[in-house]
Amino acid sequence: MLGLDKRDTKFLLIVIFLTLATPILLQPFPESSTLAQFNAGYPDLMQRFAIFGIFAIGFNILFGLTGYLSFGHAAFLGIGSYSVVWMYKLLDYNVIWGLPLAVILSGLFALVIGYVSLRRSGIYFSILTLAFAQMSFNLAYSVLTPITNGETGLQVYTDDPQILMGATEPTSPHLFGIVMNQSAKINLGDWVFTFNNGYYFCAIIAIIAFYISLRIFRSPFGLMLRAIKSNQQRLNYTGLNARPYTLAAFVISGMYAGLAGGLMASMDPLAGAERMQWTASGEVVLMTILGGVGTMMGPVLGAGVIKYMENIFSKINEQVLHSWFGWLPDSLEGFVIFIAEHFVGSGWHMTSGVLFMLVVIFLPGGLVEGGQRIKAMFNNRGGDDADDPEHHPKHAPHVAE
Amino acid sequence: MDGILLQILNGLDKGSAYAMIALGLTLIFGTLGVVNFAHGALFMIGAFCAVSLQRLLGLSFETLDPTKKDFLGNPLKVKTPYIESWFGPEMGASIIDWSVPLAILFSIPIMLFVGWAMERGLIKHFYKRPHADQILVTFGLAIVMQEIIKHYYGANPIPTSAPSAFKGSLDFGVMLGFDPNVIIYPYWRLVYFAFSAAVITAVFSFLNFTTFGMVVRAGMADRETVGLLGINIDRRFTIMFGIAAAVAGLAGVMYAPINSPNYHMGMDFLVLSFVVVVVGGMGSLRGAVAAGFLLGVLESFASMNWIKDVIPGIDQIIIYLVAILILLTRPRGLMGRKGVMED
Amino acid sequence: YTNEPTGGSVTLGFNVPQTGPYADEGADELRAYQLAVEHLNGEGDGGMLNTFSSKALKGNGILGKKVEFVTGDTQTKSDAARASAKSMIEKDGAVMITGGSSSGVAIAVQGLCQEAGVIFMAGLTHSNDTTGKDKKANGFRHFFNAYMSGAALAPVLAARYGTDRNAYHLTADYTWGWTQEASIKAATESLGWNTVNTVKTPLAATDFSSYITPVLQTDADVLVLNHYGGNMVNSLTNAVQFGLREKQVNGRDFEIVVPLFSRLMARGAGENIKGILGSTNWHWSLTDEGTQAFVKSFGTKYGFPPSQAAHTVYCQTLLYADACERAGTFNPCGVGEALEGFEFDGLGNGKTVYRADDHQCFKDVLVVKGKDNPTSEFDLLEVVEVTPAAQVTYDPEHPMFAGGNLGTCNAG
Amino acid sequence: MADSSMNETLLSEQPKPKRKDFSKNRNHAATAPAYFSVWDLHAYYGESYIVQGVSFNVHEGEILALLGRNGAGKTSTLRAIARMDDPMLTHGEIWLDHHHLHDRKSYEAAQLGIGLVPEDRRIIQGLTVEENLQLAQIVEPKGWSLNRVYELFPRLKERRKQEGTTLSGGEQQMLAIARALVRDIKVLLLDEPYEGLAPVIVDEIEKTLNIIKEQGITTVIVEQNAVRALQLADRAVILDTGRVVYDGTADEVLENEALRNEYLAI
Amino acid sequence: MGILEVKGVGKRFGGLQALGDVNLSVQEQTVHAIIGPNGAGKSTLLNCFVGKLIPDEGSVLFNGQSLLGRTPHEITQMGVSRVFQTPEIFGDLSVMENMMIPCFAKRDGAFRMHAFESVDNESELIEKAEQMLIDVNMVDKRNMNAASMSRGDKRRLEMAMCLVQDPKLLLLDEPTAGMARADTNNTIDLLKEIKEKRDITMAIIEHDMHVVFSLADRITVLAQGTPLVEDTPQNIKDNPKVREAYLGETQQ
Ligand SMILES: Nc1ncnc2c1ncn2[C@@H]1O[C@H](COP(=O)(O)OP(=O)(O)OP(=O)(O)O)[C@@H](O)[C@H]1O
Ligand SMILES: Nc1ncnc2c1ncn2[C@@H]1O[C@H](COP(=O)(O)OP(=O)(O)OP(=O)(O)O)[C@@H](O)[C@H]1O
Ligand SMILES: [Mg+2]
Ligand SMILES: [Mg+2]
Repeated sequence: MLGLDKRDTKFLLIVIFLTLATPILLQPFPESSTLAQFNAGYPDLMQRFAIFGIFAIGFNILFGLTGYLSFGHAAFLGIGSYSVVWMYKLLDYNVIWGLPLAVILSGLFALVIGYVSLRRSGIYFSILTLAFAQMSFNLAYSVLTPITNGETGLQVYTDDPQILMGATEPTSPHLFGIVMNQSAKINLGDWVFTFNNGYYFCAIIAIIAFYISLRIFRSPFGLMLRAIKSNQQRLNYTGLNARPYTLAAFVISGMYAGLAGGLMASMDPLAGAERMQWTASGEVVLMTILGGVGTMMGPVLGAGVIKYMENIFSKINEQVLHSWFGWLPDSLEGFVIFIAEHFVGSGWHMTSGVLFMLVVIFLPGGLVEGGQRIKAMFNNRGGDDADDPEHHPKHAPHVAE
Repeated sequence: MDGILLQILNGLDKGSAYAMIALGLTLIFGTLGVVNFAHGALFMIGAFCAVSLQRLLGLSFETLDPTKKDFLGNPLKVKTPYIESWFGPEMGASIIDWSVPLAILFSIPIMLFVGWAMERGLIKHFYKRPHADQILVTFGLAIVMQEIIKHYYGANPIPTSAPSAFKGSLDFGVMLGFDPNVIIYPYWRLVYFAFSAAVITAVFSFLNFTTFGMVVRAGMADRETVGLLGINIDRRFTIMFGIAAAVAGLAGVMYAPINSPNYHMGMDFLVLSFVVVVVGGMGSLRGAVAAGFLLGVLESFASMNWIKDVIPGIDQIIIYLVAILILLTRPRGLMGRKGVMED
Repeated sequence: YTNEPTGGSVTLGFNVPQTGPYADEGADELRAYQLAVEHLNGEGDGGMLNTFSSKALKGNGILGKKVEFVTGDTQTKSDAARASAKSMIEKDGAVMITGGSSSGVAIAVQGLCQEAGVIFMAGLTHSNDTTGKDKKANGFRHFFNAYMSGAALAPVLAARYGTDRNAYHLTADYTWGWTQEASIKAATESLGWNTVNTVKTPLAATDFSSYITPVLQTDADVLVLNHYGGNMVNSLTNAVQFGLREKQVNGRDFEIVVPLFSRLMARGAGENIKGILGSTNWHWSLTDEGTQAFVKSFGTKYGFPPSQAAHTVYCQTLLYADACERAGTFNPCGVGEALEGFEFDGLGNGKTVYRADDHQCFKDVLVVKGKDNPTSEFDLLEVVEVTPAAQVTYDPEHPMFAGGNLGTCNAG
Repeated sequence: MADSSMNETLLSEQPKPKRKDFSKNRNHAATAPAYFSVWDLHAYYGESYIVQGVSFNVHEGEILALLGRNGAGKTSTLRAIARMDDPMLTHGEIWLDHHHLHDRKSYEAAQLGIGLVPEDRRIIQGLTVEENLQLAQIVEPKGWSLNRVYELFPRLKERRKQEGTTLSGGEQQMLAIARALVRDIKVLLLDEPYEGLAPVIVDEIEKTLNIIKEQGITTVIVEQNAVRALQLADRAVILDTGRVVYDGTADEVLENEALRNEYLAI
Repeated sequence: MGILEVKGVGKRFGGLQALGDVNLSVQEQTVHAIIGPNGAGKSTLLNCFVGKLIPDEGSVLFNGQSLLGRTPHEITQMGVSRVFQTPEIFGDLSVMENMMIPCFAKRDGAFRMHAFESVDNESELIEKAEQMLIDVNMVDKRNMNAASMSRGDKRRLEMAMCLVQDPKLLLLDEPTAGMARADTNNTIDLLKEIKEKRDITMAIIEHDMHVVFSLADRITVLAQGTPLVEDTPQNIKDNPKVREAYLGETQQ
C-alpha cells in the first residue's frame, strides 16, 4: 500500500491509529483520581507532541541517516513561525497562506546555510550550523526587532493590515473556518476526552510527515544517506557525489523544521525569538538521541518524553505531593516529599537530567531499544526479528548471526 | 588610541577566561574525543568552590542583640563567624577576606576528585560510544550538577569578593605616558590574566615536556593499539580528565570575583567554549588558547561605539561571524589536527 | 465563559519562573501566592486582607468557593510560559493566570489570556509596553513601569546630583531595556541633564568590561544601567571594579544609577550597590499598616521578609479575588469591569487606582538607595523618597504608551 | 591436552557470553604448562561465538604457524590471546612463562611479554614514524633499540619524521613489526606479516624471525602464504570455524596433501 | 593509443619525490600489472588516476579525456573503479546494501533525488547484485553486517562492488592480499573470466607473484617513483635487475 511493503504498511497503520487515538490514550486516569495530574490529553500538549514529533522526524533524516549533527535547526523553526505570523498580519488568520510559505522559506534558508556549512564535516559542521542559528537568534532578539518584534515576540495587532480578513472570519488561526483552538469535549464517566481541531490538523500533517520520512528511509536516496554516514570516501569512489545528497537531506530536514515552526504559530499565533536559540536546537538533538538515532519512531518518542516532562513534571508542586503522600505517617511523608521535591516542580530539570543519563547508560540505542528489549522478552528468544520495522542502523557491528 | 588600548586589555582579559575554559575543554573534547557538555558545569563548580569556602569560613554562631530589632520587631540575631572568634576579629576577618585565593588550594583536590569520579564512574564507558551518546550523558550530568547547586545555593548570583588588597585599579596609562586615570585596569582582572597565563603555561609544559601528551594523543587515535604496547591508557585518560576538570575549576574559582557566580553560569559559557575550541582547531591546545584570545579581543573591539554605529548589532554576532569565517577559510580551524572529530 | 467554576472550588494558575536565572524570584512569588490563598481561604492571620480598604472578601474563598491553585514553570521564555499557561487553562480549568518575572513573558501570556478568555494578573513586569503598546482588556498590572521609574527618579537625581549632569546609558538590548532607557532619558533630559551616549549591550553578555571602559573616555559623570537580573548584577559589579565609584569628573563624583532595583538581585551584587540610587515598587521596610501586616505574616511563615515581586503578586491575587466578589461572578468581563477604575488602599502602596484606560495601577513610587550599613542580609535598600502617585501619572495617550488597543474583554 | 576426561566435561558445558569464569579449570596449571600455553579458549563478538575452544602449546623459542581459511578465527584467536576487548574471552586459560594472562587486561598482557602485530597494522594517526616507535618504548624494559630496527628497515629510518599513516602499505607493515620488536617481548604474535610486502622484504623478515628465534623469542605466525609459513615454522596448528583441527609439526602438513587440501586448499 | 595514457607524471610530498616522470600506457582489454618495492609509489600513482591526489606535473588521459582536476565521483562515473589497499566498504550496512549502492550509481549517475522510490522494488538491480555476489562466492553472507566480516571477505566484497559497476578500467591495489590461497585462485579465475567476457581493462598492483604472472599481459616495474622496465611477464621474470631489486631469491 502506498508504495510500502507489508511490514511498513502495518507499522504506518499502527502509527496512524496511535496518533488519532492520542486524545484517549493520553487520558488514562479519571479526573477525580490524584493521578489525573499525569494525564496529558489536553490540546496544547498533544499539539506539541505532534509538532515536535515532526521537528524530530525531520532532524532525524539529516542526523540519523547522514550522521551530520546540526546544532542550528532551531533557526528554521523560528523562520517557520515568523512566516506564519506575518501571513496572519498581512493577509488573515487562515493558516493556508503561512504554512507553505514557512516550508519554502525555511527550505531556502536551509539551502544557503547548508550549502556553506556542508563544506565541512564532523564537529566543524556542527559549529558552523550553531553559529548561523545563534546569529539569527541574537539578531532576531535585538536588531531585527522591526521584523521579529524582538523579546516580546511577533504577534497580531488589531491595526495590522490583514487585507483578506472577512467580517465573519474567526479572529484566531483557522483553516477555512475550522478554528484551531476549538475542541469537542466528551465526558465518559469520570473521564473527559478533548478532541481538538488543532491537534487533528497537526496529527494529520504529522502522519504525512512520518509517511514521507518512512519512504525516504526505504528509498535509494535514504540508502545513499546511510552510506554517507558509513564511509564517504567509498561513496565518492563509487561514483556518487555526496554533497548534493547531504544538502538535499539538510534542506528536507530544514523544511520539516520550518513546517513544525509554522504549525507552532498555527496553534498559537505568536512567534518568539527564543525558538531559535541554541537550547532549542539542542532540545531536538536530545529528543532524537533519547528516542534512538536513526530509528523511525525514536525521535517522536523522545520528543514526547521531553515535552511531557517539561509540561507535566514541572506542574507538580508541594501541594500535589501532599495529596499523594498524605496517607503516609507524618515523618515518612515529610521525608518522601523532601526527596520527591528535588525531582518535580522547580526540580523537573533534575528528573530530565537523570533520565538522560539512565537512558543512555542502560539503553544505548535510546528508548526504542528499550521497547525492543521489552518486545524481545515477550517473543521468546529468537522470535522473528525481521518483523521489527525499525531498520535500526547498527552502531556496534556485533549483531551478525 | 587610549580607547583601543583599553579594549585590547579588555579583550586579553576576556580572552584569558575564554582561553582557560577552552583549554580545559580541549583536553577532554579535542584530546580525549569526548563531547563534554558538562564542562561548563565543571567551571561552575569551580566558582562554587570559592563560594563554599567563603561560606565555610563565614560559618557563624548567633547571639541576640536586644538593642536592635529585626524586620519582625524581634531582637536582632547577630552573627559572628567562628573564625573571628578563634583567630580574633582582625585575623579572622582577613582570612575571610582572602577566601578566594585560598579557594584555589581548596578547589584543586575537589576538582581532581570530581574529574576522577566523573571519568571513572561515567565517561570511561563512553569513549567508544557515538558522540551523540556522549552529548546526552554529559548534558544529563550537567543538569544534575546544576540542579544540586541550585538546590543548595539558590538561583541568584552570589557575591564573592576578591581580597580587599586587590580592589581598585592600576593606572596603566601613567606607566605608558598617558594622563592619569585614562587607562586604568582593575587589579583583580590583571591577576586573572596572570593566573591564566600561569595555568596555561603549566599545562603546556606538562603535556609538551613529558611524553604524557603524546601517549594520550595516541590513545585517543587508537586505544586498542596503545594497550597492545603495554601502556595503561585508562589511567592516563583519568589523569587527563582530572587535569581538565582542575583547569576548568581554577578558571571558575578565579572568575568568581569578576562576576558573581550563579548555578547556570556554566551553561552561559558552554556554547562559547565549544566555539572557541573548534575555531582553535580540534585537538590543538595552542589553537584553543589562540582562539580564546582572538575572540576575546575581537569581541571587545566589536563593542566599541563607532563600530556598532557602522554595523548595528555587530557585537551580538561577532563571535559567530568570526567562527564562520575562520572555519570556512581554514578547514580545521586555526590549528586543528587532521582526523579529530571530522566524521 | 471559559472555565466557569462549577464545583465547590475555583482554580487559579500561578505561572512563575521555577528554573533559569529568575528561579529565586519565582520561588518568592510562589510563597506569596500560597500565603494569599491561605488568607483568601480564611487560614493564617489574614495578612493584608485586614488592611485592604475593600471589605468584600470574607475569608471564605472567593464567592464562597475554596481557592485552589496550580503552578507552572515559565522558564522565563515566552513559549514555555504560554505552554504552561495553556495547560493551566486547558487541563486544570484555571479561571485566572498570574505571575511572571519579565516583560516578554508577561506580554506573551497576557496575549494568550486575551485569546483564551481568562483574566491575566501580571506579576513583575516593568516594560511600558505591558500596559502600553501591548495592553489587553483581559490583562491587569499592579507593578509600576519604566516611565514611572523615570518620573520618580529624575527629580531625586536632579536634587542630589545636580541638573547639569552628563549621563551615559548601558541598555539591555531588548524591548524592556529600550523602554526603560527612553523613559529615563526623557525624564532626566527634561530636568536639564545631557545624554552623552546610549549603548545597547547584548542579552547574552556576562562581562561588561568592554562596554564600561569607553565610559572612561567620555565626559560622562553618571552611568545609568538599564539592566535587570543577572545583567544588572554583572554590569554593576564590573562598573565598580573599574573604579567608576571613585572616579571624579570635573570635580564631581561619578555616580551610577540602577533605575529598576530588585532586592533579591541586588544581593548578588553584594557591596557594590551601596549608595546607588534606583526605584522599586515596594519595600518591606515601609511602615504603613498594610506593609506591616504583610511582612509579618510572610516573615512569620517563611523566616525572611518578602520581595517586591512577592508583594505585587500577593496584591494581584487579592485584587482579583476582591473584584470577583464585588462583581459577583468569575466571568472575566465582569471581573474586568470591577477592576477598571477601582480605587483602593491598604495594600502597602498607599492610595491606588486601577486605571480603566490601560489597566495600569497608579500609586506612589519608591526611590531607594543601596544601604551603607545593612543590619542583616535582607536590609539592603533604604527608601529615600516616596514619590506621590500624581507625579508619576501620565496620559494614556502618552507617546511612550501609544499604539496599543485594549480591545474588548474576551470571556472565551 | 593430556587430561582428556577433564577436557570433555569442560567442553560439554556451553559457555555463555558476557560472563567470565576462570575458576573451574585452575588445576590445569598444575599439569606443568609449556612455556606458552593456550588452553580451551572461547570468545565472542557480542552474541556471535567465534573462538570455540582453541588450545595449543608452544615451547620457548619455537615458531608456530597458525593457519586456516578466511574467517576461520585466526585473528580472533590472536586478539583473544592479547586480551583485547573484542572478542570477549569467556572461558579458557593463557599461560606465558608461569604467568597467567587470561584474567588480565591487554596492557598487562603486553607488559608480561605479549607482542601483537595486528592484521591491519594499526599505525597511530597523528604520530610520526619515530613517535610510533617511541610510544612502544614508554613502558620499560625496552627491547631492540631504535637504531637496531632502523638497521633492519632502512626505509623507516628515511621516513622517520613522516606521519606514520601516510607511509605506503608495505612501509606501514614494517613499522608495525618494528614496533613489536622495540619492546621487550617473550611472544611475538604476527597476523599476516607478509601482507603487502615485496618479496625481497619478505625474505628479510624471514631472516629476522630466525634471528629473534635464536634470542629465545617465541613466535606465532598467522599467514595466508601457508607454504612460506610452514617452511619457517617448527609446528603448525590449523583452525577451522574457531576450532583446532590439526596440531602437529609443520613438516607433516607440508607433506600431507590430504590435510592441506581439506583445510588450506593448497 | 591506450585506454589510459600517463605522461610525465610527477608528485612530491614535501622533500620526497614520490613519483617522477612516470610514463605508462595501458592498452584496452589487457591486464597491466604494476609491481615494485614497497614505497615505490604504486599506490600514489593510482591515487593520481582517481582524483585522490593531484600530480604536480604530467597528464593522465583516459579514453582521450584528462582525468586531472576531476573529482573522484566524476572519474568513477567515467568508468574507472578502484579497489583500495585497505578495504573501503560501508561498514554499517549489510553486504547486499553495499552491493546496491554501486548499482544505483551506475544506473542513476552521481546524484539523483530518488527519495520516493523503494530499494526493494528495484528487482533488476537486486538481481544483478545477487549475481555478482554469487560470482565472488558470498551470497550466503548477503545479510551480514559488512564491518563484522573477516578481512579477506571485506576484500572480496569491495572487489564485487567495483565489478558490479562494469567499469571500463578497473584499478586494483593488492586485491588478494590477505586472501586465502583458495580464494586467491578463485579471484584469479574470476578476473580472467571477466576480462574475457566483458569489455574491461585492468591495472593491478600486487606483491603476490603468482597472481601477477597468472593475470598480467604486461608488467611495469616501478622503483623509487620511476618506471624501471616495462615488458611481458616472462621477460620481467628473467630480468636480473628486477630479481635483485624486487623479487629476491625465493621467487622462482
Ligand atoms: N567485529 C566482529 N564482529 C562480529 N563478528 C566478527 C568480527 N570480526 C570478525 N568476526 C567474525 O569472526 C569470524 C572469524 O574472523 P577472523 O577475523 O578471526 O578470521 P581470520 O581467520 O582472521 O580470517 P582472515 O584470514 O580473513 O583474516 C568471521 O566469521 C568473522 O565474520
Ligand atoms: N601523504 C604523504 N606524505 C608524505 N609521504 C607520503 C605520503 N603518501 C605517500 N608517501 C610516501 O610516498 C612513497 C610512495 O608511497 P606509495 O604508497 O605510493 O607506495 P607503494 O608503492 O604503494 O608501496 P607499497 O607496496 O608498500 O604499498 C612512500 O615512501 C610513502 O612514504
Ligand atoms: Mg585475520
Ligand atoms: Mg601501496
